[in-house]
Amino acid sequence: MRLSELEAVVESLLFISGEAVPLSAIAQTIEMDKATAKAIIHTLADKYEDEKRGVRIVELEGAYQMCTAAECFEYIRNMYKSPNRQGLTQALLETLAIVAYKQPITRAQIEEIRGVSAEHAVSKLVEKKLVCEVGRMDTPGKPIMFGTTNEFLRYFGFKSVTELPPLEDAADHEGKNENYVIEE
Amino acid sequence: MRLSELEAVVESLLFISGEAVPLSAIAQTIEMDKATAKAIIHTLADKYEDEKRGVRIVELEGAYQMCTAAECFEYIRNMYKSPNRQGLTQALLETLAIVAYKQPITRAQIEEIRGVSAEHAVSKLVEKKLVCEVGRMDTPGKPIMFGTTNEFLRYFGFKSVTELPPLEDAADHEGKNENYVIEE
Amino acid sequence: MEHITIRLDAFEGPLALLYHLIEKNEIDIYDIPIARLTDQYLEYLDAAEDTDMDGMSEFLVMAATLLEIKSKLLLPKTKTEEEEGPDPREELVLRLLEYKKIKGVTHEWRQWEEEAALVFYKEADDAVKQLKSKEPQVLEEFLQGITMEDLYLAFQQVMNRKETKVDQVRSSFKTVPKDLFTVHEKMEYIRDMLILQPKATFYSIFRANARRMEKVVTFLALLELIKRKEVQISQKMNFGEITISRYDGRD
Repeated sequence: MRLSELEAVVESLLFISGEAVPLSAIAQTIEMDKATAKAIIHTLADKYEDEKRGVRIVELEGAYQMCTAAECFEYIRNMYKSPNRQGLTQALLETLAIVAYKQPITRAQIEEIRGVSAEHAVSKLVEKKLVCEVGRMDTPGKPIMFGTTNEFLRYFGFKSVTELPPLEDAADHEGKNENYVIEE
Repeated sequence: MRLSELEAVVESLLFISGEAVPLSAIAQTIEMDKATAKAIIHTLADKYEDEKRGVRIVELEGAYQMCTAAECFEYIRNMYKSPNRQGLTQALLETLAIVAYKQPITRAQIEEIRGVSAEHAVSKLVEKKLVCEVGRMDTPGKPIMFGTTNEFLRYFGFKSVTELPPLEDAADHEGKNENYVIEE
Repeated sequence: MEHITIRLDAFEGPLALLYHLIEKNEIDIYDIPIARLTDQYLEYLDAAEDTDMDGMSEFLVMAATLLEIKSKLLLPKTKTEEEEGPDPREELVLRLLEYKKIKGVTHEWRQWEEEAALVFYKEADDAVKQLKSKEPQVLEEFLQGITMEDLYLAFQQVMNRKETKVDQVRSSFKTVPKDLFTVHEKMEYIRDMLILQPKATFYSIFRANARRMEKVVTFLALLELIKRKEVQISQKMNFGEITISRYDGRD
C-alpha cells in the first residue's frame, strides 16, 4: 500500500470518528508501527494547515481528532444558529485550574487552596464533563479524587495535561499526591 | 472572501454536519447564489476524487453529504468491528466442526489439526455455549477435553451426536466446492 | 470607608478578598502589614450587605485567622530573635502565594477558552454507533443459519488441508487461499458499507483482491438484499454506473 493511500485511510478514520482516536488504534488499523502512523497523521495535519482547509487535526493525549478550522467558526455558527459559548465563571475556572495542575486531587484539597467550599464547583465541572473521578485516595474515608478529561483539553485547545502552560512559580511540585489508587 | 476560503468553509460545514446538507442552506450560509455554491461544492468533490482522499462528497437530491471513501471501507470496518464482535468466522466454524466430530478433544489436539492456536476460538465457542468442558484427559498435565453442548444439539436439531452426517460421504461433497452458504 | 455597598459574593472567597486587598494596596506579600490588612478586611465584612450566613462563615473563619495572627505578632517577644518560632504569617503567605499562582494562570486560560470555542468537534456519527454495536446476541444470529452440512464440509476441508500439509510435493506449490465467504457475511458487509456512505458504486462492493468465489458470493448477497428490499440499485443511463443505496420505500 502506498503512502498516499495510507494517508487517505487515516483521513477517513479521523473523519468518521466522533471522538479522539488513539494513535495505537490507528497504527493497528493501517498495520504500521506507531512512529509511521504518527508521521502520516502529522503529514496530513500539516497539509490541512498549509492549505488552510476547513478541517484540522488536533492531538489529545496521544490520540487524534478532526475538528473544524477556527476561521470557519462564524459560518458554522450561522448555519446551526448555535449560541455563543458562555465562558466559565471565575469560580469554575479557578477550581478547574487547581484540578488540572494538582490532579489527582480531592475536593477537600481543592477547598484548602481556594478557601471556600468546592462542592458546587466540582459537581458543575463534572456535569460539564471537564472533570471526572479518577480514583480514590488511600486514606480514611477513601475520598474521591478528581482529574481532568479529554473534553477539558478540547475546551481550551490543550494537547495534554503535561503540556499545560506552567504555573508562574511552578518549580515546586511538592503538591503531587502519590498515595491514591486508580479505580477500574 | 476568496474562493479557496469559501471552499474551506463549505468543507467545514459538510464535515461538521454528518448528514446531507441542502444546497440552499450552504448557499445561504456562504452568502452566494445556489449556482456558485454548487460550483464550489463540485470543485471540492472533484478535488477529493482526483487526489484519492479518504473522504468524498455525494449528492442526494439537492443535498450534499461528506462520507468516507469506498476504498477505505475495509479499514474503518476493521477498526470498529473487533473480531469478537463478528459472528461465526471461518476459524470458529472449523473449530466447532472439529469438536463435533472428534469429541472429546483437547485444545492441543484441535491445534494439531488446524495448525494454529485454538485458544480464542475455543473460548469463544465456550462463551457461546456451543462447546463445553466434558472431562480431563488422563495424561500428564490432565488437559481439559471439550465436547459439544445440548445447546449445540438443539440448534442443529439433532437428538444426539451420533446422528452427525457420517464421514464416509466425504467424496460426494468433494467436487461441489460449496464453500458458501445461501441463506433462506 | 466610604458609603459604598460591598457585595461579598463578588469575591470567590476570603482568599480572593484578601488577595484583592493586597493587590489594591500594593502590599508586599512576603511582608504583610497584618494589622492594617486585618482592619481593612473587617471593614469589608462590615460593609457587606445582607450576605447569607452560609456564604459568610468562610469569610468569618478567615477573619478569625487574621485576628489570631495579629495578636500573636503583638505579644511581647520574650526570646532572642534566633530562637523565635516561625513567623505566624507564614502559613497565610504560602496559601496566598498558591492562590496567586492559580489566579495568575486563569487569565491566560481565558484566552485559550475563547480561541478554542471557535472550533467544533463532530458528535459520534450514528454510522459509527451502528458499526460498533453489532455483537450478535442470539445464538441463531451468531450461527448465521449454518446447517449441519456446512459444519460437515468445514470439517472435511480442515482434514483435507491437514493431509496435504505433509505432502512434500504439493506443499511446494503455491498455496491457494481457500476463503469461505457466506452470503450472510457479505450481506452484512454491504449493509455496513451503506451505513458509512449513502450510496455506493456497484464495483466498490467487491473487495479489491477478491477471487471469483468471493465475487460470486458478494453478487448473490446483493441480489438477496435487493429481494429483501433493503437496498436498491439505479442506473442513470444505459451502460452507466450502477449505484447501490439503501431502500427508500419507493419502487
